[in-house]
This record gives sequence, structure tokens and C-alpha cells, in this order.
Amino acid sequence: MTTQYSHEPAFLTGDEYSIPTFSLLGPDGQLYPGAKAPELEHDQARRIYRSMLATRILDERMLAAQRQGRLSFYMQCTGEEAAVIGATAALDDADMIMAQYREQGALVYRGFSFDEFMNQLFGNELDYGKGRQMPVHYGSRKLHYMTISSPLATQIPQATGYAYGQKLAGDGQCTLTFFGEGAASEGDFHAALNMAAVHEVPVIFFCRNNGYAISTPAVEQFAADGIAPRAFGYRMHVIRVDGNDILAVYQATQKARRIAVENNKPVLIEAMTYRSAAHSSSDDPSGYRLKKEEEEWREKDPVLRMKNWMLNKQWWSEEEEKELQESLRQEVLETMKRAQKRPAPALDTLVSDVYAEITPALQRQFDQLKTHIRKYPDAYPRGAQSLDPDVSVSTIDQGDS
Amino acid sequence: MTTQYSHEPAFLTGDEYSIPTFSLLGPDGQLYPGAKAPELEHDQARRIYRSMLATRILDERMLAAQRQGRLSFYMQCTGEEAAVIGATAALDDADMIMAQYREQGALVYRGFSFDEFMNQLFGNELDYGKGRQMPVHYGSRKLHYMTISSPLATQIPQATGYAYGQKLAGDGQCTLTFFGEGAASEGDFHAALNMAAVHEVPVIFFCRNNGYAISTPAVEQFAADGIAPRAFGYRMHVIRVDGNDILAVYQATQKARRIAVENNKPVLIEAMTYRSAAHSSSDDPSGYRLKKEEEEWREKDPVLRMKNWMLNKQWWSEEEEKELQESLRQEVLETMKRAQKRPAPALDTLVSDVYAEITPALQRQFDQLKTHIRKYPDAYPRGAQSLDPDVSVSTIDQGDS
Amino acid sequence: MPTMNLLQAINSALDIAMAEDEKVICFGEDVGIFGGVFRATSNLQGKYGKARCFNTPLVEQGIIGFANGLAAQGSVPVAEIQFADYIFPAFDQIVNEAAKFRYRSGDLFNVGGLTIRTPYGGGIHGGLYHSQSPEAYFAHTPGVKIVVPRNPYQAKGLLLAAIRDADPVIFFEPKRLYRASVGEVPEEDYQLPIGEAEVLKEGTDISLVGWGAQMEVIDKAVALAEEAGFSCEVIDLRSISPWDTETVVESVLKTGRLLITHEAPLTGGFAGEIAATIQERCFLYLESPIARVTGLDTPFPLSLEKEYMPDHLKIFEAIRQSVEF
Amino acid sequence: MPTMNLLQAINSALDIAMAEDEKVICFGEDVGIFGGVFRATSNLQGKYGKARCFNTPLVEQGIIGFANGLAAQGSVPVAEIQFADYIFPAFDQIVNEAAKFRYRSGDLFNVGGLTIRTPYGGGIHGGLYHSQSPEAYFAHTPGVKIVVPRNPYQAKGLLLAAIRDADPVIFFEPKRLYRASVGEVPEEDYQLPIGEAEVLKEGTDISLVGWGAQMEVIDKAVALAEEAGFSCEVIDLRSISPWDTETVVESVLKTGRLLITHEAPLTGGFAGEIAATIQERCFLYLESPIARVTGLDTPFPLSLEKEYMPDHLKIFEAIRQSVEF
Ligand SMILES: Cc1ncc(C[n+]2csc(CCOP(=O)(O)OP(=O)(O)O)c2C)c(N)n1
Ligand SMILES: Cc1ncc(C[n+]2csc(CCOP(=O)(O)OP(=O)(O)O)c2C)c(N)n1
Ligand SMILES: [Mg+2]
Ligand SMILES: [Mg+2]
Repeated sequence: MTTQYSHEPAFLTGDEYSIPTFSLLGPDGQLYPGAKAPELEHDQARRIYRSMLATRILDERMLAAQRQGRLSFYMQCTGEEAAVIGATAALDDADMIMAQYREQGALVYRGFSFDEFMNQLFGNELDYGKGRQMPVHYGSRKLHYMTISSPLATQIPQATGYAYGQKLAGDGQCTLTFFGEGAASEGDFHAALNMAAVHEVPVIFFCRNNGYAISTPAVEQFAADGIAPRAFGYRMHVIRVDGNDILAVYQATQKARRIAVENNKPVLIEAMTYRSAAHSSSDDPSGYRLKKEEEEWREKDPVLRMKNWMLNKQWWSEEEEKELQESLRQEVLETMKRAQKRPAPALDTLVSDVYAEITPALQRQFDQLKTHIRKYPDAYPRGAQSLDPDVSVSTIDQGDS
Repeated sequence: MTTQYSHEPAFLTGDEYSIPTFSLLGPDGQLYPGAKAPELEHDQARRIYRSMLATRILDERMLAAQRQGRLSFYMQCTGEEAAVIGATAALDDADMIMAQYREQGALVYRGFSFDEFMNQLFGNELDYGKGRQMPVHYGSRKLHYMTISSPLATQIPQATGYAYGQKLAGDGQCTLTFFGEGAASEGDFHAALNMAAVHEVPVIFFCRNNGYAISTPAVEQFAADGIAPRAFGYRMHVIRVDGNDILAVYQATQKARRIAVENNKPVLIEAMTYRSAAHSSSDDPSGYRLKKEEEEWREKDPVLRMKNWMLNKQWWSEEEEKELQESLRQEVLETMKRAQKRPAPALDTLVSDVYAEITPALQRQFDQLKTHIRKYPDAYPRGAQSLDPDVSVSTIDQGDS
Repeated sequence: MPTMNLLQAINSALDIAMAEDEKVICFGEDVGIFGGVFRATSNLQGKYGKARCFNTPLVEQGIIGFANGLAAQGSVPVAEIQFADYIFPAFDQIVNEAAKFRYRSGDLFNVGGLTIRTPYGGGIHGGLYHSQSPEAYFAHTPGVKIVVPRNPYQAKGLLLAAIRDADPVIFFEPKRLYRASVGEVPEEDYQLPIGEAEVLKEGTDISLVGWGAQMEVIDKAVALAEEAGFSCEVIDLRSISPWDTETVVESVLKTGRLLITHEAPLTGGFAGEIAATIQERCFLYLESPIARVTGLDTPFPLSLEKEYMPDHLKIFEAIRQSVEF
Repeated sequence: MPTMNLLQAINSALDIAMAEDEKVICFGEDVGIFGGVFRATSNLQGKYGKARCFNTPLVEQGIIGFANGLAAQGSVPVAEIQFADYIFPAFDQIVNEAAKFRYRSGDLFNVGGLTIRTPYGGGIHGGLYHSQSPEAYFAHTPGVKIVVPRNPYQAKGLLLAAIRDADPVIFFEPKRLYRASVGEVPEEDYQLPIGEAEVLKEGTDISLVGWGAQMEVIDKAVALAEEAGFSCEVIDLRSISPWDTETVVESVLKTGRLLITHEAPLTGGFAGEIAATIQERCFLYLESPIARVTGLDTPFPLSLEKEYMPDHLKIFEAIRQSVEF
């Protein structure tokens, strides 16, 4: 860039450039006048919609289960299904996804089964994470979905690094990382975007701007007009999109993927959406936001919007809807029961995977622990049963209490 | 802001908005056509110029002294005197300055004496920092100049906090923090600017974009056109200025200060300049940049530029120049000798100021140390002399070896 | 005297500190109108205004960087880190900055006004990232103080002392006890000393040392031990840094045995420091090896949390082994 | 066999690792064309290209975040942190991420390929921020390994082992010895074992344990001690995590006395962990208290660095005290 000089001490105020919101599908499920739907085949559209519905129903049921005390914790994707699933559908299924925690829709879309969900939620012996993390910390190697980590924003520079490795490997894949507008305040966000721009990395930074970080509204999170303008600071491609509009999200992410993979350039996508539910099962939003606001956003519901579009196109019917809803509810119930009945992970999962091989010192600690548990089996029913399946212990509390 | 919708999936690329460089004084010391000099009185102009010259000469002499092995380490401000001193001169003398390390010009301007500089550089008993930090880590409470800390960028969010306290105190002061374009890559930078914008804090973020972070050129530091565009991400007032143009820096900072203090809004200033010397006395730039580039920038020297302007205005003469140069060189020499002769800080400075009061455990450690030193005074000449000024020890190495 | 739980005691301390000194400023993620995810700062924004009690953006390094600057300016920041597990992005601002501020400037500047509050510890089904006890990381850092209260009464008195202390203090709150621990707490202002341990119970066979939530576990173990005929002396360290070496030394000189317990992993945990110091100071008086009952050298687990925790049975067994050595 | 200094030995290890496996990637501040501020990565960019050896922006949390992702992808990142004093902004990415990656995912994903190289330690007139020895902070973190070489031969063999190790390794380089320590180093590839201490000298009166630059100081102290008639056994721990407990136990069972030395402050330093473990394992065999000769509980000073350092005289005095206890 050649330097332009000015001889007036003029300050820019940050309002020079406003970034429009790309949108195709109105709240009524009709295309906006002049808007053109992206190419989306019948099968693909149905896969997307079924995933949205499955996510919605999984969330409803699991929150209810949490309320009944069947599991300790839950987080809903509700209201953000279009953002998450639209983005995922635009990727290659072998692209890496590094998510925050509220993106189970991506897993549903890629084919993570309800059994797999439930095993993690109940931390049983089949949980890939071996019952070590709180509910909703899913991961799947075969589905290229990085295991969730609670510390916020840490996955964002990791996504830059992962995608750098993909670029060197030359396999034509990219990485997409999801994060909230709150997490984007972390230092790791800044590091990730800057490094991606400098090193020309095929990574898509996908911000779910859902208006809140727990109780903190976006206006107390940043003074700017959203997250999108930050791209200027890194000279990065950017688009803002209506996050409740599945077609817009899908198309924007498709294009972003092309920029990433073909030009080796990172892209920032900001999806404007709303966290319709509480932050988590531990939260009650009535202390910090108005019912009215929640209702206004319910009008813009992304699942309903896509459903209407599908109905219009006659790619979907109310009968199918009803049938699918019922079968999904049924499946949730059955898989939940199955998962709940399964025993906890074996005792040695307490000490495995700290290192590739257990260290002598840790083995010593574990041996002492086993001796202790055998002395007091009643106090450690899970450990005791794992050590000796025949032992009878007074209480076994499967799942989390 | 009301949302604007677009129905085209258009990506911004980061090149939409280019930020001009505010400049008044050309490399020849003449105002650009159409440029208007800021109000700057004769006395103030002389104070500024004398500070620039004093900084230049201090740096020259101390680097030479380092080369002679008289001190262990040194860093020059050379080439950046206009950026640093122009900004400082635009502040109220009671505004807080939180600098990175290359801003000794600010201290010179505020009246830090050469004796004070030397005491720090030689870490003697009169060093305010009690000989604990490496050379150039100055600080002055009475001059509102925060003691330098080596970890980069940590002072930037601290400046936001300091200025927030000033705002609550309502004393009409603000804080200015200096940092390099390299340090601006740290996560702390992002945190600082975002928090300042959200909480409306009277802080000025002054970036010295001098083209390098040690050996790393700016193009490997960020892909964007400098640091200034980052202000868009925080909706923050911003100006880019020719950092070798004292008048432009002065005026821009004056205006920034008004925005900060009167409107409680943070401002980002990016001063485009060049690190004319090596990174530090430990560095040799010939391994990573061209002599040609260095020479090009020498043409734009900020001290010469101001001198020419002053000469033109007849606010300065070659005789004065010569006289001042000589007296400054003389003063450096004398103060250096004085400082070098002074003993090291007393032994108890090793353990004081860890906490407001020494803890019993540390007192125990210190008592043991004293016993040990008394046993081997020759091995610890500084400690031994501090404990017992009459002791004769074989070698006393004042200053750093 | 009113009855309070630990959260209410903390809230009361903050309320008193803010009412007394307008320089006291509370902030952190969600601490504003919501009062924090645990509600420790409930009603403070309403009472003292948004300028003195507010939400910050979600950036721990920024929160502590901001707090350091604010303290250097002369204010008295009380910054909340939502979970101790999330204090690590602020590690540099704590360890390299807050802890070294006074020393490096020769006391020209200091951040003595700073207090960092943060909930720590396990036993709440939190898994890896809602359970950690990171006190030992900070105990290796001269320049910051570390305080851990065991119950509401202690929490209020120690927090008021921390806020007014001339040095930066990290105040670890045992979140498992936030609502579970209830006790009498004076309405008024009072302080408890930082740097002084408290002997909660005298005994002759063994000294038991712990802090925070682990004191409750020790109590349970002592009940078993006394039943088995072992006389236990119980010490709440209260401050990890500086820690009250003399009180522990004195106790061990009497009992000849020492057991230390914490939730954090064994290796590099603070029990190691205590053991190393006491074996030196009490060498000729020790009748059995100093025992450590701690978490395993693993990240914090979830499904097998019970097995992981240094509970009363593990402590009881270690007491027995020590006395019967 | 050629003679190399410690920097050359490291450079040679990196060169071999990069030549052998194109997945090995070196990066950090100024490591590209400049070869790092100490020149440990000299010529690597020229040899292997900018894609595999490059400058990063100045952001430690980003460097390690990026490295974690790269390792998870299957590459073998060797990230440099310019000074160990500047590793703290990356503390969260190391302690919460790298260390817990495998565990939290049930080994679906891991960052075993990761190596972090960083120069540590004092004695170079570096003051607070160019002298720290932060190994103990990481030693309290299950999931990362910590290695510290004492000379060029060790450095090359241990670094090659670290790069190929299945777990993330922090490799602390004693920068005081970068040019000062010179020795014979094979041109070819070789590895030294991680997790195994080395007995450098046998003796009967006392066991001396250290690592890195401190081994040279121990040698000097031993010269004095042997002259005074004390027979010393010298152990280089080499790995801090995991540390080779058995070798130290075996030695102390024989000598009955133990001294540990490091530059980091006493409280919470890794000597505490060793002392705590050994007093337990060797209780009946100890003839005097385990001694620790370390830095003071202060930030690292400058003018009075000599007084601060745990030098050979302090070690010698502690040996005498221990043997004459
Ligand atoms: C480093 C870190 N700090 C704090 C938290 C606690 N925390 C969990 S979720 C959350 C809010 C996140 O908001 P946002 O990023 O907007 O995502 P959303 O929940 O809206 O999807 C907070 C503060 C955390 N998990 N990690
Ligand atoms: C956190 C941290 N990382 C690394 C360093 C080592 N370091 C000292 S100066 C420097 C370069 C700084 O460049 P810049 O911010 O552009 O300032 P300049 O030297 O150009 O004035 C580096 C990497 C440091 N001091 N602190
Ligand atoms: Mg959000
Ligand atoms: Mg620079």
C-alpha cells in the first residue's frame, strides 16, 4: 500500500464503515425480493432440516431430563441451529470443526448418533471422553469434530494451527472454528486471527453472535458494531450473515470455504443470532433480560423458518414433521435409558491418558488407591464395581447426581 | 445501529478503508503546502527540541559506553524522538505515561535528570528501582512515569485500568501508553482496547510503528495496513500520523487528549516511524535488514527535521546547537562517572519491597544469607561492603560487568 | 448474630468494604446486575452504581491487567475470576506483574490494593475445568498473598483483611461450601489476620494441616480417628502465602507427626513445601514420615470424582498409618 | 567427535529432526531468518523453507495455541518461547490445554508432538525478566513433561527425545551455558531417555541433586567438599516431570543425606517436592534434614545477583552442615 498523506488532524470514529447483514430467507420462510437461493439439492436440504429438528428435540428432552435430575448439566443450541448446521453443511465432511460447546447441531448433521450423545452426557463406559468432562463436551475423531474444552477461546488459535497443518499436508481440507461473541474478547481470539492472516491459513472463524455471554449483553462486551469489523484489523475477508437464515449461512460458508481452501486465506463470519434458551441448565435469564426480547426473537426462529421454506418447496410435509418429531423423541428416550444404565468408565480411566503411558509415580498412586477402595468398597461404589464386578456395594449412582 | 441487509454474499476484503497519514512537516523541515502548524509557543518548541537533542545524545553516548563495557545493556530511542516527545509534550505533565522501554525521550522532556538516568543505568544505590531491573527500566513517581516492565504489552490493559481510576477520581487527567507494533500482537493489547472502549476510559494508546520487532518486520507481524485499522474493531477514535513529524504528532496527541479527557473516550494513535538503531545493544540488524532501508529513513530524521523548522523560524541557531550538544555530552560524561562510582544498593534491598513488610520466612532467609556473606566476604563484594563498609574485599565491580 | 452461608458472608464483606471506601471497585464477568454466576456480588451494582460494580468483557488477562493499573492508580480493585480454572489466561498479569510491581519499581508504585476473588475446588461434578485448586502455582510466586477461608465467618473476616491488605491477595473461595457451609457471622465489620494459621483442635498424636473446603473433610476424618483412639491436632493454614510456619512447627514438635491434605495433585502441590520445611525444622522430633493426602497426579476427573478426592477415609487411613508407623 | 557449544548442539538436534521428518516445524519470535535471538535456529529457514521454520507474531499465547492445534493435526511443532520469563502469557494454553488434551478427549486427540523450547535461568545480568526458572509451575501440571539438559551432549540427545516423545515436552535450556558450555557431541542422531536421572559421580556421605546449569555449580561445590573430606554422590535429574524417584531414593538409602539445589525461589520450588517424597520414602535412613539450596523468596534481582544465586559456596556450606548435623 502506498501511503496517503493528509494535512488535517482528522480522527476516524469507527463509524465510517458499516457492514451489512447478508440474508436470503425472511422470517416467514420466503426469499427476500431479489434474493437468490443457493444451490441446495433436495437431499441435502432434507439432511439439514432433519438435523435442525433433531437438535431442537434433543435439546428440549435433555433439558427436561436435567430438570428431572437425570443429568447434572446441559446446554442448548436452541435458536442457533441455522448458524451451526448451515455452516457445517457447507463444509466438506472431512473438514475439521473446533467448536465452543453450543454446537451439537454440527455433530447431529455429521451423524453422531443419539447413543453417542447420551454416552457422553452420562459419562458412562462408552463415552469417548471416558467420563472425564462435564456433559456436552463431545468429541469425535471419525467425524472430525475436536473434543470440546471448557476454557473459552482456546480452540481459536488451535484452529489456526490445525489449519496450517492441513495446508502443509496439502489435502485440500480446512478448519472451521465456532465461538461466541463473548469468547471473542479473549486474547486468544486476537492471536488466532492475526496469525491466520499473516500465515495465510485456511481457517474459517465462525462467530455466533447470540447477544449474550451468560448474563453479559453484547453492549457490555464490546462497543463496536459486532465482531465483523475486527476483520479490518487483520485484513481478513469477512461477511456478516443473518444467523437464523439457513440459506444465507450455508451460502456464505460455502464461499468462505472456497476462499480458505483455494486461496489459503482465513475468513471471518459473524452470524447474528440469539441464544433463545438460558445459558445452561444452571442459568436463569429472567434476572438479566426481558421476556419481550426473547419473544421477539422467537418470531425469527430458524427451524420454523426453514420448515416453511421446505413446505413451500414441497420438500417437506406436516406429516413428515410429525412423524420425525415423534420418532426423534422416542429415540432420545430409548438412548437415554440405555446410556443411563451403563456403568461408569473403568477405574483405570482415572489414570490413563495423562501421558501416552502411565508414569511409575502415577502407577504407585493408583495401586494405593485400589488397595484403599478394596478396603472401603461401599464408599466408592463405582471404583469398587470396576475393580470387582461381583462386589455388592450399597449404592450405585449411575449418571450424575 | 440499525441493521442493513444485503442479499448478495459479498465479502469485504479488508481493503475497503485506507487510513491516511496525518503530516505537517516535510522531511526538509518545511510545512507541506496547505498544512497549518499547531499553536506551539517559542518556549515550548525549544523545550521540545532540547529534549529531542538531549535524548539523541544520551543514546549515542550510552551506546558507546556499553560498547566500552561500562554497562551491560542499552536501548536507543534514535529515530523515534519526535513520536515520543511530541506525544509527551501534548500531554499535561501530570498525565500518567505507561511506556514500553524505548521512550526515554518522554522522561527527558518531563525533566528526569541525567543523574537520575545514570543511577538507573548503573543500578546503584540511588536508582529508584534499587538496582533490580536491567538498564533502561526507568520510573518516576514525581514525573508520573510508570516504572518500565520487560514483559511486553502488559502495561496496555494496565493503562486502561489506571485511566479508569483517573476518570472516577475526576481529576481531569488521562493516561497515555506507548507500545511497539510488535507488542500490539499480544493478547493484552486486544483486552486493553476493548475494555477501554466499553468502559469509556480516558486513555490514549500510542503505537510506535517502527517497522520491526527485533528482527521481525511488520509484514510478518500483521497482514493489515498497520495497527490503525484495529480501531474499527473496537469503535475507537483513531488517527495515523507521521511519527517523524513532531508537529503532526504534537497536534494529533493534543486532540486525542481532548477526546479522552473531555469525552471519556479512548483514542488510538499510530505513529509511522523507524527504529534507526539496533533493537538493543545486544542486537545486530545487519542480519535481517538492508543498509539501504536504514539510509532512506535517515533522510527522514525527526531531530534534523525539527531543527530545520526551528532554524527557519529563527527559534534556534547553529551556535546554540553546538553549545547545547557540547554541554550535553559533557553532562553525560560527568553524570556517568558519578553514577558509576556510587556503590550498589544496600544488601537489604534484595529482600525489601517483595511485600509491604518483610515476611518472617524471608527474614530467616536473609539472616542466613548475611551469616554466609560474612563468612565469605570476598565472594560477595557488594553484599559484604553493604554489611560492613569497612571490610576490605578483593574486587568490587561497580556497574555491571 | 445472624446466620449466613459463605456467599452471603462474602457479599457482606464486599458491601462493608464498598460502603466504607469509595475507592473499592468490584468487577468481573457477570458480576454486575446479575451479581456473578454464584451471586457473590448480588445487589452491589444497585447499591453502589455501575461505575463501582460492573461486568467486564470476557477476558481474564484484561480483567487483571485492568485491575493492576487501577490498583497502581490508588484504587482498591476487587476482581472476580469466575472459576479458578480460568485464572490461567491472567497468569502473566499476576505472576509477572502484580507480584513484582512493588519490587521492580523500588516501591515507587505498587498494586497493594488488589484483591482477586475466585471460586476453587472439586466435589461439585465439575470435571476438569470447574474443579481445580491452583493455589500452589501462586504459592511459588513471592509478592502475592494467598488466602483460603474454610467457613462463612472466616470468609468475611479474611476477605475484609485481604481487601485492606497492603499487598495483592488472591482469595480462593471454596465453592463447594458456598451454600453448604452456614454459620454465625457478625453483621459488622471485622478482620481476621492474614499469615496466621489457626489451631482448631489440640491433640497429641498427630498434626493435621489443611485449608478451605478440606477442613470439613479433616473434621470427618478426625471423628473416625478419635474413635480409633488417635488424638489429633487440627490446623487451618488459612494463608498459603505467607504461611504460618511457626504454628505448624510448634504443633509438630509436640505431636511428632504431620499429615497435610489438599485437593490439588500431589506433585508440586503445596503440601510438598510444608513437608520439606517441617522435616527440616522438626527433624529430630518426627516419629513417622510426613504424610500427604491429595488429589492424584491427573487432571480432575468427573465420573470417578469420588475416587479421586482426598476424602475423610483416605485421611483416616493415613492417620492410622502415620501413628502406627 | 566434533566439539559443540550448547546452542550448536540444539541447532544440530533441530536440523536432524527436521531433515528426518517433514512434519517437524520450528517457529517462534525471531526464529526465522535471524535464527532466534540466541541463534538456536540458525540456518533452518534457509535449509527447510519458510513454511517449516518461521517468525510468528509477538504473542506467546498464540504461539502455543497454534502449536497445540498443529500438534493435534498430526504435525510435530517445536515452538520457541524467547525467554522462559515470557512463557506465562501461554500458561493457559500449556496448563489447561496441552497438558489435558489427551485426557479430556479420552485419547481421541492428543498434542504429543508438541515440544516447547525456552531459555531459562540467571547469572547473565538479566534481572527480573531475563533470569527466571519457572520449572516448578509446570511440574505441578500432570500431562506435560519437563526436561532440562546440563551440557551440549545432553542437550542434543534429550531434545531429539523430546521432539519424538509421545507427550508434550517443555524443554528448558540453560541460557547461561549456551556458549559457555562446550563439549564433544556426535554429529549423528542419538537420543537420551526422558524420565531417567543420571548419577554423575558416586559417593557415600551425601546425595546432591540438581538439573541444568546448576550441575556446574554442584561440581564446584563438590570439589570443595571432597577437599574437606566429604564424599558426594551427584545426580542430574534431567527430567523434572516425570522425575526419577527411584534413582534418588536408592542414592539416599545409601548416603543417608540429601541436598537439592535450584535457582528458583525456595517456596514452592521443585526441591520441596523432592524433599517431601524422599523424607517419606527414606524416613528411617535419613541422618540429617534434607537441605535445599535455592534462590531467595523474592523476584530475581540484578545488582545483587551474586548474593541471590545458590552458588557453590552456599552448597558447600549446606553440605558441611548436613554431614556434620
Ligand atoms: C476462559 C473462560 N472464562 C470464563 C468461562 C465461563 N464461561 C462459560 S460460558 C461463558 C459465556 C460465553 O459467552 P459466548 O462466548 O458469547 O458464548 P454463548 O454462551 O453465548 O454461546 C463464560 C463466561 C470459561 N468457560 N472460560
Ligand atoms: C511477553 C514478551 N515476549 C517477548 C519479549 C522479548 N522482546 C523484547 S522487545 C521485543 C520486540 C518488541 O518489538 P516492538 O513492540 O515493535 O517494539 P520496538 O522494539 O520496535 O520498539 C521482544 C520480542 C518480551 N520482552 N516480552
Ligand atoms: Mg454469546
Ligand atoms: Mg517495533
